[in-house]
This record gives sequence, structure tokens and C-alpha cells, in this order.
Amino acid sequence: MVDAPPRLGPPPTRLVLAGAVAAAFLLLPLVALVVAAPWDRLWSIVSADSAREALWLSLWTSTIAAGLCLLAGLPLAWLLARVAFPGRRLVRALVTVPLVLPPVVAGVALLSAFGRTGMIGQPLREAFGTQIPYTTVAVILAHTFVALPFFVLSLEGALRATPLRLESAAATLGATRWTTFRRVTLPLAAPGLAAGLVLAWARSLGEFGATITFAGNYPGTTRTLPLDVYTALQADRDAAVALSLVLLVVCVLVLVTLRERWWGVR
Amino acid sequence: MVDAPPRLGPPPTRLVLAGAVAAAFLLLPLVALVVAAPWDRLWSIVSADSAREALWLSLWTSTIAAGLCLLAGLPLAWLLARVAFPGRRLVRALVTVPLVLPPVVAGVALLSAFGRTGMIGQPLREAFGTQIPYTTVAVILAHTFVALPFFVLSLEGALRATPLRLESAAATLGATRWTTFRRVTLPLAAPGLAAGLVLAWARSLGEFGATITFAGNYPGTTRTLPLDVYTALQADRDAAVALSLVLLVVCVLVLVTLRERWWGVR
Amino acid sequence: MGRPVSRGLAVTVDLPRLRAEVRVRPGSTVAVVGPNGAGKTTLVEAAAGTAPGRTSYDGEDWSGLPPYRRSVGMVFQEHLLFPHLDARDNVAFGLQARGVRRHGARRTAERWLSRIGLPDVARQRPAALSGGQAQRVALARALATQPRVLLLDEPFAALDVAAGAQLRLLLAAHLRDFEGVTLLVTHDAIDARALADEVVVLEHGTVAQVGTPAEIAEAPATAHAARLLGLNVLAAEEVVVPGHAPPGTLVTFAPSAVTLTVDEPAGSARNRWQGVVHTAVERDGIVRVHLRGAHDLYADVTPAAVDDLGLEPGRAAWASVKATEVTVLADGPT
Amino acid sequence: MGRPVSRGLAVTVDLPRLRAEVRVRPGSTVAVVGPNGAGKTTLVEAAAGTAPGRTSYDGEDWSGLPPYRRSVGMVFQEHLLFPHLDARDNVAFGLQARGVRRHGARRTAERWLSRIGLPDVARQRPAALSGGQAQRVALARALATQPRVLLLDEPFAALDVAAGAQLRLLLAAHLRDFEGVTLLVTHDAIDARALADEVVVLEHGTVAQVGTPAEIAEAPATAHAARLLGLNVLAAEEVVVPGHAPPGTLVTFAPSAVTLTVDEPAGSARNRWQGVVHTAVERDGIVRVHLRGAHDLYADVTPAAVDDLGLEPGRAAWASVKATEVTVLADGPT
Amino acid sequence: GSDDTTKGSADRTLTVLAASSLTGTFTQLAQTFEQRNAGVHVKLVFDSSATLAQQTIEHAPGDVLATADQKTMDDAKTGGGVDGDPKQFATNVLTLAVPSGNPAHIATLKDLDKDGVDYLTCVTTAPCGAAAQKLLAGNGIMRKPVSEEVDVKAVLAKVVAGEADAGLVYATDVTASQGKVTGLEVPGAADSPNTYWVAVAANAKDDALAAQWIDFLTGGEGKAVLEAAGFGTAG
Ligand SMILES: Nc1ncnc2c1ncn2[C@@H]1O[C@H](COP(=O)(O)OP(=O)(O)OP(=O)(O)O)[C@@H](O)[C@H]1O
Ligand SMILES: Nc1ncnc2c1ncn2[C@@H]1O[C@H](COP(=O)(O)OP(=O)(O)OP(=O)(O)O)[C@@H](O)[C@H]1O
Ligand SMILES: [Mg+2]
Ligand SMILES: [Mg+2]
Repeated sequence: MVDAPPRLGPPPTRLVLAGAVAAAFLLLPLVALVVAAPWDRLWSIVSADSAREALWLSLWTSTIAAGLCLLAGLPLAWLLARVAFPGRRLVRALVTVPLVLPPVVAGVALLSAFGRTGMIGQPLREAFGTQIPYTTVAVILAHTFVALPFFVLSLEGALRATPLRLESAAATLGATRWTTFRRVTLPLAAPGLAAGLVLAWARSLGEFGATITFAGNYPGTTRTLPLDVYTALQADRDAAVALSLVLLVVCVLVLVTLRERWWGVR
Repeated sequence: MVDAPPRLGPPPTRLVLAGAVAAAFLLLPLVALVVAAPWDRLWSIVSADSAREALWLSLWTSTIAAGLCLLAGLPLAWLLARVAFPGRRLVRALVTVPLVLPPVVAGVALLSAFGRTGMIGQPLREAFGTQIPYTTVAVILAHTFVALPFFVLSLEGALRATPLRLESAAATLGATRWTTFRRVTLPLAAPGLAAGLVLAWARSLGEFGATITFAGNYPGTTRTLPLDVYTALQADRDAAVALSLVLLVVCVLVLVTLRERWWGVR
Repeated sequence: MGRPVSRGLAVTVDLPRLRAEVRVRPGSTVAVVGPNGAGKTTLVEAAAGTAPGRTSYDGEDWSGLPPYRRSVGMVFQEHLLFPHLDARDNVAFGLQARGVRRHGARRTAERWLSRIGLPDVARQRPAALSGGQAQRVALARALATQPRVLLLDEPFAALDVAAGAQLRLLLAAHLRDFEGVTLLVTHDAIDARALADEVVVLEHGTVAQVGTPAEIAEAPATAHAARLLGLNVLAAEEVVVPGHAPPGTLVTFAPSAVTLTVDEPAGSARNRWQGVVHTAVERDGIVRVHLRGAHDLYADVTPAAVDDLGLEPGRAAWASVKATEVTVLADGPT
Repeated sequence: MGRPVSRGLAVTVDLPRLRAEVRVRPGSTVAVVGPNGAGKTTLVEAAAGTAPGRTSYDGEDWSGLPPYRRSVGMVFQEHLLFPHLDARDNVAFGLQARGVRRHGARRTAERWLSRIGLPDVARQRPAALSGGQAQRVALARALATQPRVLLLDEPFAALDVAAGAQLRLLLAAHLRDFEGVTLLVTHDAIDARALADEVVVLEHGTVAQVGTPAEIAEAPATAHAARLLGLNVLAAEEVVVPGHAPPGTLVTFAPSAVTLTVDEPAGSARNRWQGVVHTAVERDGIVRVHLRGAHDLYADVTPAAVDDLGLEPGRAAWASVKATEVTVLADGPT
Repeated sequence: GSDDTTKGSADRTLTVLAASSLTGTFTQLAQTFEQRNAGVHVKLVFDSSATLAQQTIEHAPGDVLATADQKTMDDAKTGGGVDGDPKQFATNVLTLAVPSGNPAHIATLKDLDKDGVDYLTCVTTAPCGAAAQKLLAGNGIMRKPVSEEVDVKAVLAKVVAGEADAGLVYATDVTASQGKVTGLEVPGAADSPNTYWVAVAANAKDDALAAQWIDFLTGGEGKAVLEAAGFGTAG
């Protein structure tokens, strides 16, 4: 669009008001949190080695988890939106389940599957001697497990909104379904994809319960920033708030700079 | 569409494989959880009064929270997708923040805002003598606070995918922006709206950290099923797993029956 | 209130891709013609308020108003039917938006669907309509609200002959006692001549000519206007014309003015070109012969003449035209 | 392999809304005509594989194949350009999908854009193209892959006269040494006659007539075919015809066969009707007069005759036609 | 503050905010208490001690606060969350829990230093983690735990499930596991036990009933239940 968007009149007052209320409701606690932060000690808390280490771990594991969501969730969302396989309704509902499991239980479930004595974990350990829990791999798995449903569901919604007829057009031009997926479906679903990635990344960044249960909590390898926040919370609530602010600021910075550039969303 | 969807050829193997891997990764821990469940004691655990009470509380507070998300989040998503107000980029990024805050910190933030000495809580208490924390209202607020960003972001993605030109057409037919919103934008974004509602509802249903911090863990008034799971976890881990299965089954049942009927998603 | 009011519609667009001003007198219809990409759609969308531009109607300034505060009815070039509503609800939409209750709006919509010859598609969604059916529903949708300003962007493009004739009649009947104004975008000379009181020729984003259909047919200012009316267009240097034609200008003559012969013509016709018959297409008892040589020439001849002369594709022939039949166009080559 | 192979294209559709079989001989073009909603789009989409149906080409059974395994090029009625790609990449899409590298595909696409007269829109996205530009880009996109089966669904609908003429020539040139087959959906008799070797008339979801353009022009089987060719259509009871016309059948005659007079005609013409001139539209030096009375009648007369008789709208006049000019149609009233 | 229920003793509710590690014992005690006092209903609210202390400061509904360490009770008192003097009512000592079968063949705390032994403690900011850290240092254990868990129940759960070879938990946890883990005594643990404190909340609606609960808890019946669960009640 080169032109300004069509001028369809002022936005309806009730929508503006309701939207403002929603925004205020979301922002108010954040403001309160910022106000309540221990500003005098902030820098020392935030610049501690352990905090920096945890932040860095959080950032890269979340990013990898978002990448895994993209790799695995994109095909799944596409299958759910486009292919009428038997049992699709059930699979779609089951995909939602990790959303409702309390994160700690999600961690328990992951342990039952990938733990030392788990369904996959035990054979894995006996065959190769590898162990997933207590490693950074486990952090990434926990993040992915928790974030994937968000990604899949929001992307599926977006895929359903893209016009099927354009895929027919691509097919008549000789594009296989794979080419069509890559060159037509994906670009058309880009806003939904971006939204899904943001959801997945942010959910990973804040993930706590599944991570500590499945991956454990050890500085440097598995203690992400939320775990660091929790650790601090046991002793010093102010420090926990300060560390949370770091998460908050990093998230806003990343989203304001990266997302808008990458996805051209104004 | 009365016809079968266009036959564009078999789905690409790599997408099917990747999708299957993703589905397996999500389902495996659930299967492991089910296998590990204490089947002999399941019924007695699940049918306990406290569990039924917690489940019921969870269901209705989550449903109200999803409704609040709809009421408040829909306008917000629309504003973010359609109205170029100053500071939109920042607001969009800030809306994402509750996603990355560890839920316990979200609870702390809510306390800072609505607690006894909070920015809103204190004036409220002094004026009306009402107190929000540690009540069922607090549960609903916590759920809404945590679920709203999911709803807003996934809906915004869907709204951006609906064609603006149809809104122009509606305007030339005499539809105000409100009528256009109601009769054109909303129906077109229906799949995204459904996805967003499911995300919000499921996220509320599984919410733990913000709830226990902001609303407490009072049986009958604020002990939702995830909090009951937590409480059970302290004494009897198997009971916790069994209670989680209840959440899982309820979620799948509700999604398989309701969603598909309401939204006509096959 | 003090400032001069002009009755009817006035639209001014000032964009890089279109700088134009168009006026439509009350009760009249203006046809907007011009080549693809000239800015016709941009112009009517500015009148509707969905594209930037200044608009006034009967002295009211509509420029700041959103589309729904203007009394317009628009047929979009891409139809833009609402995919989630069936044909009837698409037509009823405008009425409902203007406050008519659902039941009444649907009854009116059904009447309109009958009027456009599609009573049976009422419950079909746009995805299950054929292209022409969609076009007709879009027209019904625009007319149903009885707007004061009708904006029709190629409303007959996808119609079959019968439906086209029927809807042209419907529209003509509607326009006869219509007190509002109509802007009709078309590529069809017949529409321009049959329905419009005035024709605006847009080219390259500006108004190239304004006049009654007859005026423009007599003295087209541009090659497009000439071609639209089916004329031959050549550079002035290559044709003998009555009077003076500056080099670089274009001249035009009607295919009916062209005589075809197999041998070099001997008579008084001073312009003559040799060529090879490319196509010979009969339409309504007239054969239009396309002769290719130094130029592309069109000649209209009788089927009998085609038989006599054996004007089959590939056959060499001469075309000639009397200088008196040639008109000089105002603009240069395009 | 034992079973009979037919060369060229064969398409069979068996749906509630269309039951039809169409064959196209190698190297030839079949025009599909018919009223809106007849099933034309359904037919060509079946050939493309985007709608259900059985298709074979040169003896190969394509029925089970997805569109991308068929060598087709399709212009969709709604264009269906990819909104996220600019015009050049839209045209290059098919080439890239068939394995051409991006750089080469883009160069070829640019050549095609020049060929359709739009070298300047290469970097514009479909939202910034005018309707006619989009249509032309869609045609270029379909031709660029050089498919063996060309499926064109009203490819000239939104084009201005000049672009229409240019693209018709382009297509004619392309089809001349084309060894594949073409299905062309059109509402324009000129296209059908100029480009097609054969015409298939679809009506109400079945094939009503198949024949060369000339055959159908001479003996149209349905009112639509007759109307498409610009003929008058009346009920047999109301017209004197040579030979026998069963009641309930329709008859047709060309507008050129109709003579107009102001006084009741005296000559040998046995069919005569009185009416009032509704419109008189000149096209290519011929005035088509629409006379309304008991029937809608069309007459083609010269401008001179119009002046002599004063055939202005509202004027009463007589129309007459010789019985020998009247053809009996095969089907009943529609 | 106290504002008594006007409905009389028939509908009295006692809300007890208790550390999560008291879930089992308090649930049992509440039942007995309700039987003893007809018409009384005991509502139990479990959470981490720190959160509960904070809640009393916030004037969350609650009559009694019971924490699992002294620091959080001190915090509550400083913040005005509890009235009067908190009472210590139980102690708990750390033990080394190993899964049934003891796959890593751990006999003493020293064995934690062996290669390939994955052991767990609580996070060091929690009371059980702080105590564990002190004990490990005191016994000269050099290897770090493989993870610091949220709370002692999480440590126990992983040891029970065999996800770790050993974990430092409380004696009560070993008792509660009903034989799924074996407890090995930790040298020096008994010298610095974890202490449990109880006090009437400042926001209590029914001070009398709250006092009654504290008496019950510290009385013979309470002691018996606590001891059966593995707590110490001597201190
Ligand atoms: N949104 C837009 N942004 C930029 N340029 C545009 C936009 N829409 C159209 N254009 C360009 O403006 C010119 C005029 O477009 P417009 O659609 O008004 O043409 P038109 O006269 O309606 O043509 P057609 O007969 O093909 O429908 C074209 O060259 C087109 O490429
Ligand atoms: N997807 C569909 N489902 C059901 N009916 C359909 C569908 N698409 C088209 N139809 C109906 O089938 C009939 C044939 O439609 P089709 O699009 O083939 O007509 P067409 O001959 O191309 O007409 P036009 O000239 O208007 O483009 C129409 O009556 C239409 O309403
Ligand atoms: Mg246009
Ligand atoms: Mg069609």
C-alpha cells in the first residue's frame, strides 16, 4: 500500500474506550511494578554476574525454542489447517492441552517421557548414556513444549484466513504443494506467523514451572532468568522485582526494534 | 464452499513428517503422564469434594476471564490492527510483557496495583472498603491479566490478514466503523477470534503463579484446580498427576465438542 | 452560506497518479473512459471517499466525510462482495446499515435480486456465484440503498450479452428519473453513448477531453478516444488531410470510410496503402478487415465484398480513404 | 496401451451444476460461450484440475493429477494475482516453480510485461495495479510458462479498447503456431469468431451446441447463441417464417435484416411491427436502433437513414423483415 | 483486629495459613480439631512461607500463620502481619534421601563427592537450601548439586522417581514417602534444625479460635501428630 489507509471515519468511541481500558488494565500493574522497584539497589542487583548469565541463557534458549516452534509447529499448523486427515479434531484439541496443564505438571509429564526413567529417557540412557534432564537441552525442550501450542494455534487461525484460491492459482502455474506452501501460503500468513513467533518467544522467555521441574535449576546451565527471579523471591522480593524488570525491558526492546523491522508491521 | 476443497496434490512428505514429529513431541509427554497416573486411586482422588470444587471454580473463572478478554481484548486488538495512533508500536510491545513476566511476578505486579497499599487498591479500599486480593474477583483478574496478551496478539494477527478493501465497501454502503467492525471485520476474523479465545481460556485454566500470589490459595474461593494440584503435590504427587489429568480431559472434551460446533471449524 | 455553491457533484483528485477535476450536473450521467491505468478507478473512489480527494455534492463539502456519511452507491471493479454473507444479505447490507430492519431489508433485497434476473441465488455465498452473477449482485447492492451519487466502475464487464442488455435497460430506466448523479466507468463506446450525457476522457492521469458523446465522437482529442469509437489512428505525416496538420499530430478515420480493392485503386481517394489481410471478422452483418502493412488498418466492408474480393487472411489488398474523411487529433503519438 | 487414445484435450464434468463433455483438437482453440452461471468457469477449472472432473490430454489421463502435474496455463476470472509479489515476480512465478532460476525467470517475465504493454509496472504489487493492468499481468503469467493447454477465462474482460486489440493480436499470434490446445471463455462474439476454431455453447449446465463460429452464426441452437451474435429473438407464433415452426419455438433474424420506416411499410416484407425508438446508438458507422413495442427489436441502419427518418428516441416507427431472413431456433423460450 | 462472628459458635470458621510442608499434618489436625469443636470449620491455605508472610502483611483473610522458618515469621511480625509472640512448635532436620534400591550405592554424605552421582538440594534462598549448603560445606563436600529445586517436595519427588541419585530433604519427607526413599543421617544436621513457628494473624476474625488452634497444635495431640510425621517437637 503506497496510499494512506482508506479514511473510513473516526474509530468508534466504544471501541476506543474499551481498548483503552484493556490497555490500562495491562499496563497499570506494570507501572505499579516499576514504581515499586528498589531503584537504589537496582543496578547492583541487575548487573550481578548471576543475573547476566541467567538473562543470556534465557535469551538464547528462548530464541532456539521459538526456532524449533517454527520448524515443527509450522508444518503442524499447516496440516491442521489444510489437510483433512482422520482424527484431526482430536489432534487439534490435544495440541491445546499443554496450555492448560499447570507448568509444573507439564514438567512432570516431560520427566515421565524424557527423564532418566521415562518412556524415551530410559532407553536413551541405556543405549547412549545420554541424559536430558539437568542440561540446557532440557531447558529448550521445556520451553518448546510449553510454547508450541501457542504458536500452532495462533498460526492455524491465520492460515485459515488466507485465501485457498491463490493456492489453486499457484498449482496451475506448476507449483507443487511444497512450493505453494513456501512461496504463497507462508508469505500470506506472515502477520499471523509473526504474532505466533512473538507469542512463542515471549512465553518461553517467561517460562518457569516446566523448566525448573524438568530441567532443574543450576546456575549457568539451566537457571534461566525466571528461575533466577524465583530464587531471589525466596529471600528478597525486591530483588525479584528488579530482575523481572530486566525481563520486561528486554522483551519490550526486542519487540519494538526487531519485530517491527522484520515483519514490516507498523 | 459446497465443493470439496481443491485437490492440489498430496501434502508434501517433509511437512507431514515435521508435523508428525511436532505432534508426537506434544503428545508423548501427555501419554507418559497418563501411563504414570495412579489408575487404581484415580476415581477417589478425582471425585473428592475439594477437587470438584476446584474444577468448578477453575471452569467458571476461566470462562469469565475468556469473556473479559473478548470484551476488552477485541477492541484493543482492533485498535492495534487498524488505528494508527501515536505510540502504537510501544503499546503493542507493552501488551506482550505480561507474557514474559514469570507468573509469580505478574502476581506481585497485580498486588502492587490492586493490593491493600496498591495504586488502585488503596483508594478503592478507602472509598468503598472493598478489597480485591484474596477473593474470587482476584482470581478472575489474574486470569485475565495473564490471558489477555495471548488473545490480543493472536487476534491482531488475524485482523491484519482480513482484507481492508471489504471494509471500504461496507463504508460506501453506509456502514459506520462500528457497523463495519461488527458485521464485516469480526465475521471475517472469526477463525482467529476462535483461536484467540481458545488460547485465552486454556491459559486461564492452567494459570497458577499469578493466581496463588495475587488471590491466595483459599479453598472454595480462590483454590482453582492448578492450585489444588500444587497443594496435592506437597503431600501426594500421584494425586497431583491425577488431578492434572482431570484438567487435561476437561480441556479436550470442551474443545472437541464446543469449539467445533460454535465455530464450524472442521 | 455566502460561498458559491455548485449543484451536482464535483470531484477533485490531486495525487501523483491522477490530477483531475470532474463535475457532474444534477440528474445527469458522466461516463469516464480512458485506457487501463488512466486513473478512472482512482477518480470514482475519491468520490466515494475511499481514496483521497476533494468532493462536494449540491454545495455540501463532502471532503472530510467518511464514505458512510456520503450518500453514495458504488460498484467496485473487483465486486468486493462480502464472502461471509449470501447474495441476499449482501444486497440487504446497505439497507440494514442505514437502519432498515433485517426482515424488511431482506424482502427488498429479494426484489432487487429478481430485478437483476437472479432470484435463485439469494442464499448462495459469493464463492458459489459465477463471475457474472457476482457482478450483478454487486450492482443490485449498490442500487438498493437508492444513493444520490451512483459510482459504477465497469459494472457490465463480466456480463453475458443478454444480462448486459437487461442490466443496461435496468440502469437506463433507473437513470431516467434519477435526480442524483452517476459516474460510470466503462470501456464500451455503446455504454458511453447510450447512458451518458457527458463523457470524460482520462489519460495518463489527467482529463484529456470532456464533452457530449457526440462531440467526442466527432472530434476526439486523443488516440484513445478515437480508438474507443473504433477509428483508425495514424501519424499526420503519412496521410493527406484537408487543411493543415502539424507534424507529430495524429489523424483518424472510421473503418467504414475505408475502401478495399485487390488492385491499386484508381479513383479520387488520395490516401492508399498496400497490405495483407490479417483477420476478417463479421459482426452484425459487417466484416471488419484488419489489413497489415506499413500500418495496422481496419476497414468495414460487406460480406458480399469479402466474397467478391476473396479477402481471406493472407490475401494482399489495397486500402484507400478519401481525405475528407480524415480528422486531425489534438495530441501527439502515444 | 490397448485403450483408444484421443489426441488433444477432453474434459468431462459431472456435477449437479454442470454435466458436459468438451473436446479440443490439437493445435485448435475452442471458445466456450454461454450466459452467466452456465458453467463455463467450472468447465475450465475442471480442465486445470482445480475443480472436480475428468481430463485427458493426448491420450494421457490427467484425471488423478494435481494441477501442477498438468501442463496448463490459466487466466482466472478474478485474476488471482499473488498480492505479496510484484507484477514481475507474479509472471516469473510459474517459471520459477518449473525450475528456472530467479534471475532468468525475472528476465523472461520482464519481456512478457513489455509484450503486454506494461513494462513500467514490473515492481508494482497487485494492489497498486489498475483492474486492466492486473488482467494483463494475469495473462502474461499464464502464457509465460508455455503450457500445452491454455485456459483463458474471460481474459479480455477489463481491458480498454487499445489494450484489448493489442492482446487479441498477441494471443492470435501466439495461437497461430501453437501446438497445444486452448479453451477460451468469452462473452464477445468477435473473440469467438476471430480466435476460435470451434465454439461450445453452454447453457443451464449442459452443452447446447458445438460447431464452428460460422455454423453457429448461421444456425444458432439457442436464444443465447443467437443473442450473442446480435440477433433478434422472438417466439415463432409471432413471426411469419419460411416452412414450419412448431409453436413454442423461437425464431431469430439479424438486426441488419430489419428495415425501418416511419409509415407502415408497403413492400414484400411480411413481418411488420410498430414501436417507439428507445435508443439509437452508433457504432462503427452503423446505428443500432432499439425499437420498443410489443417486442424489443433491434435494427441496424445507416446514420443517413437515421437523419432522413428522424429516428430520435420517442419517435414512432415501423420495423419490417422479410420471412427469408428469419431462422428457426431449436429450443424453447428461456 | 478482631470482629467476632455474630452467628455464634455454630458457624465459626478458622482460616490457617500454613507452609506447604505442613500440608499432611495440618490436614489431619484440622479434622481432629473440627471433631473436637462442633460447628467449627477449618480452612487451610498452603503456600510457601515467604508468600504467606507477605499475605498476612497484605491483610489477606487468615487467623493463624504457621511458617517453616524463623526468618519469614520475623518478616511477618516486622511488617505487622501477626499479633503477639510467635511460638515455635516443631523442628525438622535434613537427611539424605536415596531412592529405593539405592542405584548409586550411597552410604554416607561423603559419597556425594563420587563421580557420576547426581544429587539435589533446595534452592539456596529457601530455608532447606540454606541449611543444606551449610551442611555440605561443613562436611567438606566439593561437588555441586546437579540442580537446586524449588522446594523440598520437588527434591523428594525427583528422588522418588529415580531422576536423581540422592537429595537433601527433611526427615518428615522421608517419613511421608512411605518407604519409597531411604533416609541416611547427615552428620551435624541435628545441630541446626529448621524451626516451625506459629502466631495469630493481625487480621484474624476470631482471635479466640486462633488461640485455641495454637494451643491444640502445641498440646499433646498436636505433638503426637507432628512426631508421627517425623517432626521434632522438643525445642
Ligand atoms: N494504491 C495504489 N498505489 C499506487 N499506485 C496505484 C494504486 N492504485 C493504482 N495505482 C496506479 O495508478 C494508476 C491508475 O490506476 P486506476 O486503478 O485508477 O486505473 P483505471 O483507469 O481504473 O484502469 P483500469 O481501466 O485498468 O481499471 C495505475 O497506473 C496504477 O498502477
Ligand atoms: N463452488 C460452488 N459451489 C456451488 N455452486 C457453484 C460454485 N461455483 C459456482 N457455482 C454455481 O454454478 C453455476 C456455474 O458457475 P460458473 O462460475 O461455472 O459460471 P460461468 O459460466 O463461468 O458464469 P460467468 O459468465 O458469470 O462467469 C452458477 O450457477 C454458480 O452459482
Ligand atoms: Mg479501474
Ligand atoms: Mg465464469
